[in-house]
Amino acid sequence: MDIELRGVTKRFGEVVANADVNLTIRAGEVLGLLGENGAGKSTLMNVLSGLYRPDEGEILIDGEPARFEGPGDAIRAGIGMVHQHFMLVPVFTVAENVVLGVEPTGRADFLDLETARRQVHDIKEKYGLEVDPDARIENLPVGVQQRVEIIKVLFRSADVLILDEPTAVLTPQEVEEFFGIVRALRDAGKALVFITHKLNEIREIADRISVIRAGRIVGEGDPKRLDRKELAEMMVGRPVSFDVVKAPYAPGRTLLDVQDLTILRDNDEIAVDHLSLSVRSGEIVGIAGVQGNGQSALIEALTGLRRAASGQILFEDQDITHASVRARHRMGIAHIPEDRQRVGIIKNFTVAENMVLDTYYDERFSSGPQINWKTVNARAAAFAEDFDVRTPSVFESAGHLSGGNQQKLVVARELSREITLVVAGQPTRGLDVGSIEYIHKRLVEARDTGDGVLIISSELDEIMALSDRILVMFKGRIVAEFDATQGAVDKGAVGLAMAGAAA
Amino acid sequence: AAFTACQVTDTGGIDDNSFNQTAWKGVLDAQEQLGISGRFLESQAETDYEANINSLLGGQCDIIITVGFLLGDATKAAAEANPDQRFSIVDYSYEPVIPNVLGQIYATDEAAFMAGYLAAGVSETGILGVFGGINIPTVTVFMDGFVRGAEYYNAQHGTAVSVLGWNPETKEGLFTNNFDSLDDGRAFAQNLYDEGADIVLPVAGPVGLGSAALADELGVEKLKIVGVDADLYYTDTEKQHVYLTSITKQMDATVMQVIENTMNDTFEGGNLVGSLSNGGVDLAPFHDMDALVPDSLKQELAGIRQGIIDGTIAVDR
Amino acid sequence: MTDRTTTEKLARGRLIGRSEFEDLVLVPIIAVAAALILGALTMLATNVDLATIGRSYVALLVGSVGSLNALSETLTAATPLVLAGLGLALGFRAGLFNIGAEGQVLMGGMAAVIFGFSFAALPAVLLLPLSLLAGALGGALYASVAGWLRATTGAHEVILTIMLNSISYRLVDFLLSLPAVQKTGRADPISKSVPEAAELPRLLTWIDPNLRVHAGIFLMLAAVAVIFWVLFRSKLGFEFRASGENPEAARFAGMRSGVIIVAAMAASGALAGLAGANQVLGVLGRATPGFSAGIGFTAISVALLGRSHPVGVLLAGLLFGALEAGGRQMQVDAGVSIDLISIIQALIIVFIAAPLLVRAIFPWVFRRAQGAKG
Amino acid sequence: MTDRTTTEKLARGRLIGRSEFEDLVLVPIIAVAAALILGALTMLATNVDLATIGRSYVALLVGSVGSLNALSETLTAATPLVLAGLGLALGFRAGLFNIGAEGQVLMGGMAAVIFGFSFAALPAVLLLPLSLLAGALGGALYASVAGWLRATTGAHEVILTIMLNSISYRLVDFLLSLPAVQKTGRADPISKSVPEAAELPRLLTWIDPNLRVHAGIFLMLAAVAVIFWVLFRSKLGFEFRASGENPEAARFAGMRSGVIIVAAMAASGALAGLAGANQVLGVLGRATPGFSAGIGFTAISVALLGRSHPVGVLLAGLLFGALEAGGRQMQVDAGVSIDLISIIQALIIVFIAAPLLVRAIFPWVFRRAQGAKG
Ligand SMILES: Nc1ncnc2c1ncn2[C@@H]1O[C@H](COP(=O)(O)OP(=O)(O)OP(=O)(O)O)[C@@H](O)[C@H]1O
Ligand SMILES: Nc1ncnc2c1ncn2[C@@H]1O[C@H](COP(=O)(O)OP(=O)(O)OP(=O)(O)O)[C@@H](O)[C@H]1O
Ligand SMILES: [Mg+2]
Ligand SMILES: [Mg+2]
Repeated sequence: MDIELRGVTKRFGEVVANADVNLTIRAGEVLGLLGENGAGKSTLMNVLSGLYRPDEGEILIDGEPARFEGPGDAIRAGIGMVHQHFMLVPVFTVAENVVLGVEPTGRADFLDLETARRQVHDIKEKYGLEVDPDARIENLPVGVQQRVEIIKVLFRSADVLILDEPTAVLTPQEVEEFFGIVRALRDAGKALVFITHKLNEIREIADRISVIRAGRIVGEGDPKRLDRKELAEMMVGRPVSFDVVKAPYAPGRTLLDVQDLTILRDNDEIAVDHLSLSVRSGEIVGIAGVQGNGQSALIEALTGLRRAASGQILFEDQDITHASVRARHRMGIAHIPEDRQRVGIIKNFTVAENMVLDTYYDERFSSGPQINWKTVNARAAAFAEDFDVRTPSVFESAGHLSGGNQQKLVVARELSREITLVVAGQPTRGLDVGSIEYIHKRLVEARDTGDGVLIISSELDEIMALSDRILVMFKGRIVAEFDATQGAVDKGAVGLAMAGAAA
Repeated sequence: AAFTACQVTDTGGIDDNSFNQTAWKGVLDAQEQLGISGRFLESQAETDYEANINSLLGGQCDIIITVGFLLGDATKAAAEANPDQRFSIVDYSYEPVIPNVLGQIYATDEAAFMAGYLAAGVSETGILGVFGGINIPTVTVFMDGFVRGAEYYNAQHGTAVSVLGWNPETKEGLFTNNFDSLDDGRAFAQNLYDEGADIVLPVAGPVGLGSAALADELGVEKLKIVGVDADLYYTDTEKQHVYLTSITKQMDATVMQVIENTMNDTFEGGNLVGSLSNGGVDLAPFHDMDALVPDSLKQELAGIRQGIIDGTIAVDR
Repeated sequence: MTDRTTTEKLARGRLIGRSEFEDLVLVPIIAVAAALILGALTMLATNVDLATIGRSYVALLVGSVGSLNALSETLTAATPLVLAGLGLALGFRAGLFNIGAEGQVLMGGMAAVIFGFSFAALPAVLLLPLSLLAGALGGALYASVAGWLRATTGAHEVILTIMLNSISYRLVDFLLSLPAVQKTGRADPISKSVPEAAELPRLLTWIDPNLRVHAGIFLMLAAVAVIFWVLFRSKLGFEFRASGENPEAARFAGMRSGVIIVAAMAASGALAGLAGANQVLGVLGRATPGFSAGIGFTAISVALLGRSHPVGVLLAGLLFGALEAGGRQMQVDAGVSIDLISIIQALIIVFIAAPLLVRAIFPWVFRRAQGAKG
Repeated sequence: MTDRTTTEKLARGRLIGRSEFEDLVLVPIIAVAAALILGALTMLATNVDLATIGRSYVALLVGSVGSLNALSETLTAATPLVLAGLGLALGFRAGLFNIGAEGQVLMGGMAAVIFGFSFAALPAVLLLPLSLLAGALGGALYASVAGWLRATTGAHEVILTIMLNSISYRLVDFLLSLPAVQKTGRADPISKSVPEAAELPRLLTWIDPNLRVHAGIFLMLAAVAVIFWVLFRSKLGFEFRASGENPEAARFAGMRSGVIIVAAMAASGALAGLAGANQVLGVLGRATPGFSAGIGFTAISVALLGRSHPVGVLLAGLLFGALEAGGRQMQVDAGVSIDLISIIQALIIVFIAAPLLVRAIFPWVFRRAQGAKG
């Protein structure tokens, strides 16, 4: 099935998200869609999937104009989409989410969940996507939720698959497996659109690319013939450096000292098992690990969001094991949460409000019981500009920002506080290369000026590029430690440790 | 065990300042004077009536007294299902008679007729007002009598006193559609006052207290109230000066009568009618406003009372 | 997580089992006990003597479950609450806060009554089911108005249903004053009676003519089963729950939120309408302005207390019914004022609604809580 | 956007756009018109003649804003609705569905009355403010019970506040029968009157002694301003709104949900309590069982119709007040039945609550919608 978008324009108030876009998507081909954060990729795909109605232009399916009144019409027309922000029902199981909207039914509207589970199981087996069909979404780490989203489109056996940053939180291993799936689908004659900010991935998987900037298509090409630098420049419109430049390693006093920490999950399972680690001033510590090995629980405990079952957390020699979230913020611990949409921002709040979500009480922004909105707005605007958060104004709802810009908003907020320690979960999830460059620069800057940084990321490249020390977490324990200050660490060795080889 | 009288109230509750309370006073009087014991059950919704009567069945009550028109159907059903249980219902009667139910009814229009005559004689604007709670016979009978009394005054004196708020022919008029909103009582009286009425008869239980509050604010020279059920000069002591008189239903007396009959085994199904002649209904004294009522009018009223008792004056035209 | 050991699994299984037992059995029992103790203290504080307190609690028990008549009254009071509560639970599951059950009860009851006496000539096997159906339809149509406005205009369903409630009171007054509906010879708002063939037959009059329990209890049980099936076994219920939990995800999955909202409101209203029909066909035999008696509002508590689960709603409805029947007996036997009784009833419900309160007050009864959020 | 937006541009405030003008002005006007037309059709259908319909609408207008007395009545009716509505709006913003305003109105009113006559000896400049404060505290404390239970036990606030409502009715009955509270010489539940010094003074009695409007309107206006400040300018309000919109994100930002829930409920209850105090100190001068008169429930609609915005609540409250005052006049002048009036009032509110309905019915009045979601 071939799809043609002709002259598609989509406006949100004064923002023109897509301007006169022409695009063809062909069967048996993977089209890579590239563009910086806020360029209009998701909007364009949402038009194609029936969620938005274009203000101008039309969609042709095999030459025939199509009109979608809602996502249901697009689904029926054979178009499936993995959304950048997961569209899952948290209290439902994996199987229930997968069949959402296309439930197998028996007689008299009877919902056949048995069949659903079997089908999910088959897909999981066939494509090697490890997930428990009976697990509830709300208990799953984002990486697994990502897998569920992928299974969802596979289940629908669409002819056109739109994949909006499907690999943002997958580990390299998982990405490899996933590419296998994508190739198989392409070879089976499906049309695929693949959106990602990871240029290596584009070059590996895409047959053709289109680059979108500020809502317009600004270029097309063959990814195999372009290198990373050229791609990046097409996207961002300027040269991008991929190298992280750090000052020499000169660690100072111990900032964070975790001793023998045990943490339980909500269901009383052990998430972190007698774990000890430390972060010193002037160093970046990276924690590598496959999702589900307790990293999220560790971050939550460090930032006061989850109680420690036993053990101690010391920060600047003070016991903060039982300190409140606010107290830790005040002491200078910044937290970049891994799930920005759910916990990092409030979608119906403005950019300015989100920019001070955990600092509004600070004297910088308030006097007595009152918040000084003038100051807040001015500072928020400055932060937004600093971190290149693309928004029409700071009064825009945060929910209207593009995914990457939401992430930059959270990072801007956390890094512009008075901080001594940064705890970051997936800090560059969904960011374009230009923004990653900038965020990395800021994290390194923090390190160079004597702060401590603890990074948890599924992006092994990121961990390798930034960290001075790399810890590998497996089943709630630190199973290996690598010193990255003395030349490059062996990526293979880290990967093996992540898979539990050292345990 | 002692003789037990049980009472089921309607949704107004036992302390409604109105007929539930007056009827319960009859039981209390009997408790004091005849040494019986009494129990009551308050209804909170219409669906409680049958259930409440039900829970008093089973022999513990020598007589079950239900209060009000609204319990009519439930009382009938229970009485027919339990022919050995004696019932009495206040303010209601059955046609045909049920052998184990004694209905207590009141010829309120007799006293209301006198009140209408009185009000027509006292009014300075020549306009009277009346409004009711719900359009049911026990309410409208007051309004009928009041209007007819005023008309009788016009016939006797050649005046043209009019009554706003009720037309006895078409059975249409002003109703608050509730028996508990003091605000409505105030608002309805205000509206009637705005239309020129200087004496208002609210037939809606406690709703009338709102009208009394308005009369108090406006001043009794501008607006006077006629009370119903009990002599409100005594029960609404705070605003007692606004009442020209009250049309009283002596339900405590008839309830006590019924209990006595039952104890003496002279209980018989049928009706017990309270009228001017047996004191079951009456016109209360004028109290503070006694001076406003000319002696001639007092004499005419005495004559009318006699006429009604004799049957020479027909209150229903 | 790659694999989980068998022992871990077993341990988890047992723990969950224990805590469910606690939630479903232990907590309610202790909640009732705690509420009764607090109620006794309240009574003591208002100078009720100990003997009377004892007598009143005996009456509460006896009046709710202590005799055939008590059970009959409990069931009679519970039936409409469960029916309307199921409707609200269905709405809650679909993310709709239907506050309009009261109006839907009224409309359903009116429809059932009017159908009942208008088609009195129909054979009995048809008249009763069709009258019930009329009741369900009446409630469903009335509720769909709110659903439709919510779906098409985005107006908040709470305000819509509140307004529809106040319209319904007036509509009932108006309908009851129409010559075709009003009981002949009456000037006050009261409908004609339905013929016996349209009444839900009383079940136990052969034992004692005063036993009011009627065939509505079968309706109630059937409704519990059907709603369970709809919610947890049917595709429609799946869609309700999905759009209740995450409307965006449901929409993206191609479900049509408008249709779902209207359908959920209609189903919710149908059950409230059935509750109304149950009252007029099973208890009153006719309609008067107040026949809904606050059922639609009490049902909100019933649905929430039952955690929007059909079986929970059934149990909560039975509890409310028992409290109503037992409260009446308390008033008769011990002469406790209706005020105090209502307070004790409300306390019992608060305690049951707040299981953690019970756990906090009596921690030694329960296993230690672990690993809670910080 | 190709080039970088400058900081100033980012921080530039928004202008009130055309669509906001439409929402705030055009839609309500057309909604009222549409409701009146529908109301007229309803009246026609029930055999009201055209002249009467005309007369009744004139009466509605005259009775609500057509004279000094009408304005006075409108304001008197609106004041408690706005106060309680602000409380509910505050709760809604914090994600709490406080259905218990009615009980909080009662508790606030009782506290104000009891304080008023108990400390009658205080100088007037102290007595009135302190009585009002007592009212606010009464409401706040009563609401905090629900807040505290919600925060510590996770029980649903809707069920808690419903139960606290029913407890409050009984508590009022009970308090009103205490010798220290009950009016001397009375057997029925009615409180002593408050001394004149504790009453909210009437403002216009020098023009006409019947004008009931009293100093409560300043209370109302002050409350609108204060709540606006709290919600949109203060730290506390920021916390309320954050945890209302996304409790999880609020927790991640270091806000303490338990404290916020209790504080929001208390603030919400304080306003409802003020509404109660306003009634007893400004209108009634004493307390009787029904003095809350459903204000707490109507305030739910007021808050929702005002979209939980202080100014919106003020406007919605004035609308409700005007409908109440005008409806009374309609009944007198045109003899339209109270049933029809209530239906017309409800229709007006439904139309205003459903702006898209208005837009859909009268599309040509509005500029074409752009960029709507598919
Ligand atoms: N619902 C909306 N309302 C207003 N503006 C919107 C809305 N959705 C998107 N936008 C704006 O449209 C533009 C394009 O956003 P879009 O989400 O398509 O970007 P994107 O290319 O997917 O970026 P990213 O890589 O960060 O996901 C942005 O400027 C965004 O602020
Ligand atoms: N593929 C999977 N299928 C089913 N359940 C899984 C899967 N992976 C993890 N889980 C479950 O998800 C729950 C939460 O795990 P999670 O990984 O979020 O823990 P964590 O401590 O937060 O670690 P992480 O940072 O790696 O996410 C656990 O109960 C785990 O068993
Ligand atoms: Mg995007
Ligand atoms: Mg996780």
